[in-house]
Amino acid sequence: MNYAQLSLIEQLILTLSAMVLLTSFLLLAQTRIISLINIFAAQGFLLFLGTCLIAQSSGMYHLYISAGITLALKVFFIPWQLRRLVKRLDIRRDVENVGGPSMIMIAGGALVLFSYYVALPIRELSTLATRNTIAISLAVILLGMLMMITRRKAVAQVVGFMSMENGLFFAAVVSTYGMPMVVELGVAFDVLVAAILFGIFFFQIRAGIGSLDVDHLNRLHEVDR
Amino acid sequence: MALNLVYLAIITALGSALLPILFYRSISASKFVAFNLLGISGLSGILGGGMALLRHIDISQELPIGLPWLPCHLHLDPLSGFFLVLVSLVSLIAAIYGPAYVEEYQQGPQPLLPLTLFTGLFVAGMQMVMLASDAFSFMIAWELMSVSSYFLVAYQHQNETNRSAAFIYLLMAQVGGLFILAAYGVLAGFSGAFDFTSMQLVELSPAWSSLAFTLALIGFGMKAGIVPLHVWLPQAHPVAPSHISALMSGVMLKVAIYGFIRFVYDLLGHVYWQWGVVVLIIGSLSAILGVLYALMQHDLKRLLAYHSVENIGIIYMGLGLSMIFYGSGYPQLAALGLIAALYHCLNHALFKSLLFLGAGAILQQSHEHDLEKMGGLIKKMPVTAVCFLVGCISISALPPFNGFVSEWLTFQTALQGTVLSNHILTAVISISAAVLALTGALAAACFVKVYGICFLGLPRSQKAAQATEAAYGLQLSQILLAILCLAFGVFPTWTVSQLDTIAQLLLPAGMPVATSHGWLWLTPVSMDVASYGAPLVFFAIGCAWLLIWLWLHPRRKNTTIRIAPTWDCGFGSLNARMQYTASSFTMPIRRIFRPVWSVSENYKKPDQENPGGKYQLTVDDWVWLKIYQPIGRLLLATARRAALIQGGNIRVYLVYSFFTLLFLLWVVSL
Amino acid sequence: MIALYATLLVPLVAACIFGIIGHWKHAGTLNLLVCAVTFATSLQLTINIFNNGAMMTPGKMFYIDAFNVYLILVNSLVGLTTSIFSRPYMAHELKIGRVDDGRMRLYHAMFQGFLLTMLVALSTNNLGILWVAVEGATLATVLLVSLYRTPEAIEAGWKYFILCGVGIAQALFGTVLIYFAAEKVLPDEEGSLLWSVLQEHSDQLEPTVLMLAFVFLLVGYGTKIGLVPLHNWLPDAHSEGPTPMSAILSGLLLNIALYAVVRYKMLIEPALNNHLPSYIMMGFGMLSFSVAGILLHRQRDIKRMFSYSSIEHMGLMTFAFGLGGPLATFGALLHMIVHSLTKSAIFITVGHAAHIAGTQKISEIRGLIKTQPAVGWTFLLGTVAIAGFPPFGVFTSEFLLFTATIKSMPWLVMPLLIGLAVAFAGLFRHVQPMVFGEPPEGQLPVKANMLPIIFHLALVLWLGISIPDILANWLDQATIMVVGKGLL
Amino acid sequence: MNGWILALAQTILFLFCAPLLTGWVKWVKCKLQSRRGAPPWQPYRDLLKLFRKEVVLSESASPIFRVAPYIVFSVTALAGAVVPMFAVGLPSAAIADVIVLVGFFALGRFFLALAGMDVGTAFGGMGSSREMTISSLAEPAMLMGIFTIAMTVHSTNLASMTRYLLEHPIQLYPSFVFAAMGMLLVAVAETGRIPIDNPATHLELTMVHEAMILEYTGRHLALMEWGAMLKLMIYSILLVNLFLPWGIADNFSTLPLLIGFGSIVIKLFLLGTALAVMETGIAKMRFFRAPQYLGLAFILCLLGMLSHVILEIN
Repeated sequence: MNYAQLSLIEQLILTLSAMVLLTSFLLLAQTRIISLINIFAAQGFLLFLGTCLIAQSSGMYHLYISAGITLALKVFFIPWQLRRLVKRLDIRRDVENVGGPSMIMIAGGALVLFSYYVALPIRELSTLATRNTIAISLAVILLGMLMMITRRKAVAQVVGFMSMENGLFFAAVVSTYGMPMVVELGVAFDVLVAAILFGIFFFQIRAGIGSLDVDHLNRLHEVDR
Repeated sequence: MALNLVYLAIITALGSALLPILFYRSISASKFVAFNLLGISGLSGILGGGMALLRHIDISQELPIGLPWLPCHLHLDPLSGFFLVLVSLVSLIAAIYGPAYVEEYQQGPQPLLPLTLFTGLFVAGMQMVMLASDAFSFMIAWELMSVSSYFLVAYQHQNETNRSAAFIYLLMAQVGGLFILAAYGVLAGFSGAFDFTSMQLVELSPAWSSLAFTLALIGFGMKAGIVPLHVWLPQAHPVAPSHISALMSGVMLKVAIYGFIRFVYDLLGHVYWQWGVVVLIIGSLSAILGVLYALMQHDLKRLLAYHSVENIGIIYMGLGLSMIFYGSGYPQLAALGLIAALYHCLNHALFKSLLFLGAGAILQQSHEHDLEKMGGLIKKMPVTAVCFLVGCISISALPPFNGFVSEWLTFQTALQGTVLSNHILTAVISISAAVLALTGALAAACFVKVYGICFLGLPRSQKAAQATEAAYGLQLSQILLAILCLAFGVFPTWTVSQLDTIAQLLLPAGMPVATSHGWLWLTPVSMDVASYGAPLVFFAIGCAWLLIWLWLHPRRKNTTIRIAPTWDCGFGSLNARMQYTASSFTMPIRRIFRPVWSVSENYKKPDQENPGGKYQLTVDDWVWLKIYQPIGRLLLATARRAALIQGGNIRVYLVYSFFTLLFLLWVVSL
Repeated sequence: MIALYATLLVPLVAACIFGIIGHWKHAGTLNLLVCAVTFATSLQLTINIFNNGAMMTPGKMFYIDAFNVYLILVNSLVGLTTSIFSRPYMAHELKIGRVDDGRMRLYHAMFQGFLLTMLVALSTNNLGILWVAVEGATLATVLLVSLYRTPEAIEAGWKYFILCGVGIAQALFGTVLIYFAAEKVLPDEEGSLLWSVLQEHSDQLEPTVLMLAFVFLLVGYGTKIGLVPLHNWLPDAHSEGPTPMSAILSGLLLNIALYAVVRYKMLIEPALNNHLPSYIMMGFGMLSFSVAGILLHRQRDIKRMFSYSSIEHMGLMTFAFGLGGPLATFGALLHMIVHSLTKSAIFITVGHAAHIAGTQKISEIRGLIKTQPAVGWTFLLGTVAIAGFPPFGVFTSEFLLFTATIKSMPWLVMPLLIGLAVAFAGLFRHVQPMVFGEPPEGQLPVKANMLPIIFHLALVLWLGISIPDILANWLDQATIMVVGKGLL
Repeated sequence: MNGWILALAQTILFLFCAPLLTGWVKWVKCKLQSRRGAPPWQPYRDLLKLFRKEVVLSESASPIFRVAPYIVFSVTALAGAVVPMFAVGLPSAAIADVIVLVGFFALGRFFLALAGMDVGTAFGGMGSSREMTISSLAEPAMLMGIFTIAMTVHSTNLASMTRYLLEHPIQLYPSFVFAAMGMLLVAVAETGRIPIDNPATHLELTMVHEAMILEYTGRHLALMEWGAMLKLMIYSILLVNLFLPWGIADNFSTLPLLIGFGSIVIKLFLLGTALAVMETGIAKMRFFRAPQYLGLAFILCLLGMLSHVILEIN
């Protein structure tokens, strides 16, 4: 089952998943907030394309609906809302110098390798064409978490969280051609509410602490400082 | 019939706890209900326990409460009957003592209700421990006793010492309870079930039974107050109200002894002599250190608490000797040791309660805790003085009174050590007997100090000078206990024969010969090995005294008695400050046994505000300084280090979650 | 059937209504009435289950069996008692100006929303919906945690949101893997996420994938349970949120997360030959139990302290479920009930204590018994109960757990005992000075309704002395379901 | 029945010979220090004089002060009745064994110390404190000595102990030698003789026993003095009969009784002379050297017990 025998569409799906992994790496390295949001929107769009292709190749038409939801949520609504917040909080200008970018890149690479190692048993089991991409989706989730750990700005952490959600959606689509409809709707609804709440929190944090730097949120502790 | 009486005792004790809540409006009504019900509970407990002991009743019953597959087993046999008599006797006396004594608390900051509530629960808890015969209900009764006595210790929680004492007490009670639970767990692990009957049948390997024994020793020892685990006792007992400290010191420690005996002799079945050596050594240590620390105390009730540690040490020595003999195949001598230990439990319950009730009367009248400020109370409180004197003589183990008989029996058991094949053991036993003698003598010295400083000489403070005799309730209870102390000292034979039935219950053979020569003699091994005619001794002293008094009487008419001021060698009238104080009385012993305590004396040169110079002596407990405080510091240090994980930075928290996930994934995919 | 639908619909409708009239003067009483109705319907539901056994709704969406029926009852009972407490409490908060009308609306709406999501999580049969409900519960409480808008509250809310969000995301991936493994075996599309269907085919599922899924699920829901390496959000969320919310959070939400993990363990355990999931759960349990016990000594805030006590008890329960065997499972199920009842009662008294003293700092709360004996004594008795002293039910379940550990893992007994002692010392070290002693002058008693607390402690005392037969065979049926063989 | 009469006779004889022994010791000491000294029966005269003198009581004296002399004297007299003086099988001997005897002394000492503290003067307190300290150090040595002997004779009843030694052939037990030396030192300390306490002095710093009875006058003082003399007599008889029991009568016929009486008189006189020689030879030790002295006594008794365990039990 080497790559050559795959049909053109499957090859396209695999390249698209590789592109999604690339966007995760770009998110890791990007320092400017606005371009961060744009890359996130790009990732959402790539996901939308992938899901449509999978729906077309597997004939599971309910996937088109979830692709539509992803397009609406992850490409239009959330990035628009983030850009609006960035404008109102006027943090367009500030740049976040991420500590040791090269170290983070190496860690990202190691994570991809690790997720491939972990996803090996699943790969043998799966009969679907897209079984190799399960490791990719797990990698996107772990990279999302890594981004949340390394970023100091609250907005960047939210973007990391959202990219993790993207990874999860991608994993569901890739491994089992999407979850049952009811679950899909529930997940989408939760992500939507989470995005709205993030917006509310940005204003509360700004009002409460005066900056969106996450490291300033360390009043609650038990260490003798 | 006996079991119904005991049920009546427990129900009335619970009633005395809960009913006063209905009349919390009027203090006198609630007091009346609480103490009378407590008295009834004591009375029915004595009758029930006594009937079980005298008629060798051995009945058990199951109540439907408790876990679905482990109903609450209850079992009454002579051993629990004996200890039930102890518990109920002292609670009856406390019920008589209570009403007059608590008047002092009615004006105090704390309401009276918690006191009566938790006293009732405390007595009920102790009585239930006696009946419980499965691990679950035993633990419920045991902890009910611990928690209710915690609230009693913390009754006057407005002063700081009470609070810290109560906390340490509850902490050690909890740890002790956990050890006991572990001990029962080991037995249950092998026998599969939690009731005592099935625990008795199980055969344990030496290693497992030794583990169970050590856990039980630590668990029950922590509650009894043997040396390394005694730290809570001198802090908790002095701060409780006096009739409660009498209950706690006199009886609660005995409940721990009952638990230990029940576990070792009844449940463990085979007893190894090595255990006996450990118990003997711990007992001797507790005895000698208990009395040495008691000598150095100024606070009257704290001194009595340390003496409880000493007497528990003596009881453990008796048990240790009995276990050594049982382990090396001499059941009769083991029975003698067990009888000595049980008899000392009874005696200690009596004279320790008497002393605590006496101390309570002194505190109530003179509002003084510190010995250094008392003096000359015998002229103001004659009845309390006489009863306290009886208590002092009995605790110092002097002949006509009950303390001597049990200590004499322990000596006789130790003396039979020569019969053992292992001679090192004989040497160890005789050294422990020497330690017991030293303990007895030091106890006598300590109580001469207490009685001399407290009752005799000139009053050292204004309050002591204005003290008046205690109320009738207080006097009556003390007189009752004093008479009992004398009775059990002068007629020991009947009690020893009853205790012998318990020994025969627990051991293959009893020691009937001890009381075979009629009620006059006490002959442990045989007539010519050792014999003690207690009634004859008492009678002889009485008639010798009478003879001398009669012989001198005719001369009395022509020789007058002149009362004159004490001869002051011409310097000027003597005052109270010239007398020996408690710390000066024990100064020689402090210098001789110096390394035993951590003593810090500082003396300030005389200056204008205290012309006589200032001398300040603090004696504290090595065990507390060197074992318990380091544990506390270690715990806080680990807590400080552990708190580093809650550093406040959200990214660090995310790292924790991330690495946990990665680690588990790695583990799973191995 | 109707009872179940009623139990779910009433909070839903109430949540929407409160969104509009939440700030109304009698909103508190209405909230109480709604909770009372929910309690009544859940009681009716339990009676139905008691009469005619497990119940499956026609669309196979909801499934009530012996395992979750008594949890639903406890959930609505604690909801009711907390709403009784929350009426005077929030009225006092409104009076001293810490909340305004808008926030009151939010508070009442989210209160009902929180109860709704928990009831759905308990009763649903679809594992996806279970995830959605737990995520919904998190979202409902996030705004509640930051209700007071103080910097600390906002920080606590943010941390709670991010950490639980990440955790729950991992749980979603676990659910996806379960769904992936199920699709291999089950032909039809719809049934492969239904718990009941999966349970019948659990032995045919692929073990390696299940193990991976269990890891993600355990880390995911473990964050919600508050197991130690993942627990950091819990103390902050408890100490900053309003007390009724922290009472429900620590009383019920932690249980629901554990309920979810146990549901998955029931699926995965038969398929696997090795006992790796049990060992991992026992490891997590023991770690949380000991670290939380030690951290109790460090606390300066009264609600933080009791949140650590919750972590410790949840660790104990996870350890018990990990240990497996009928005795430990029976003990753990009983512990779930008793812990919820005692902990919510304690948080209610803590709320009143904080109002009496005007602060949550342990060092500044003094002389509670003198100021208001009712609050002081119930607070002390609650702490005695949670510390595991016998007359109360917590001791019974700890006793069962203890006997189970002796039978299967005797060498674990010592750390368990030492942990209990250290935790007890840490708890009592702080509680005793607060309760006893002279109150600072000018400390006035506060209007408090003692009914809920006394009712809870009485229940726990009754469970401590003797477990009623109905509950005993419910727990026994649940144990049979979880472990395979029962106790009675 | 004649056993009880004999026991009564022994007690009365015991009471009235005790002052003679003390008088004899004082007389020998005067002769050694080349002083004329009072005749040996001088104590009788002192006691008679005191019985007739007026009793002066301090204001702060409590009933304990007046009761103590009677208790001390009657307890010591009872101890005398129990100790076998010249005959072994007396029925009164069974009332108490050696440990009870030590208990009697402790009871006497308890009341003596209380009486000392009763009047509230500095000397009384000092005397009681020192007396109790010395006695508490002496008692373990005493018990260890008794234990050593009891291990060989398998009994603590004085009668059966002496009877055992009489029946068995004369043997040199090393444990007995050590026990004898230890018990000797203890006896000196208990009865308040020279190295520990000076019976003749009223110097504040050195007196122990005298300090306690400083406030007594008249018949109370007489009883106290007599009690002290009795105690010296009992200890000497104990030492003599436990370690050199030969000559003591074991049945109640007249000839053995006479031999017993004669042998005990000779032994006591020899012991009294030895005590007097020892007292003139040694000066009184500083009080805080008493613990070493009694420590030595305890070590000796301990060696006795160990030698018994190691050497004598085969």
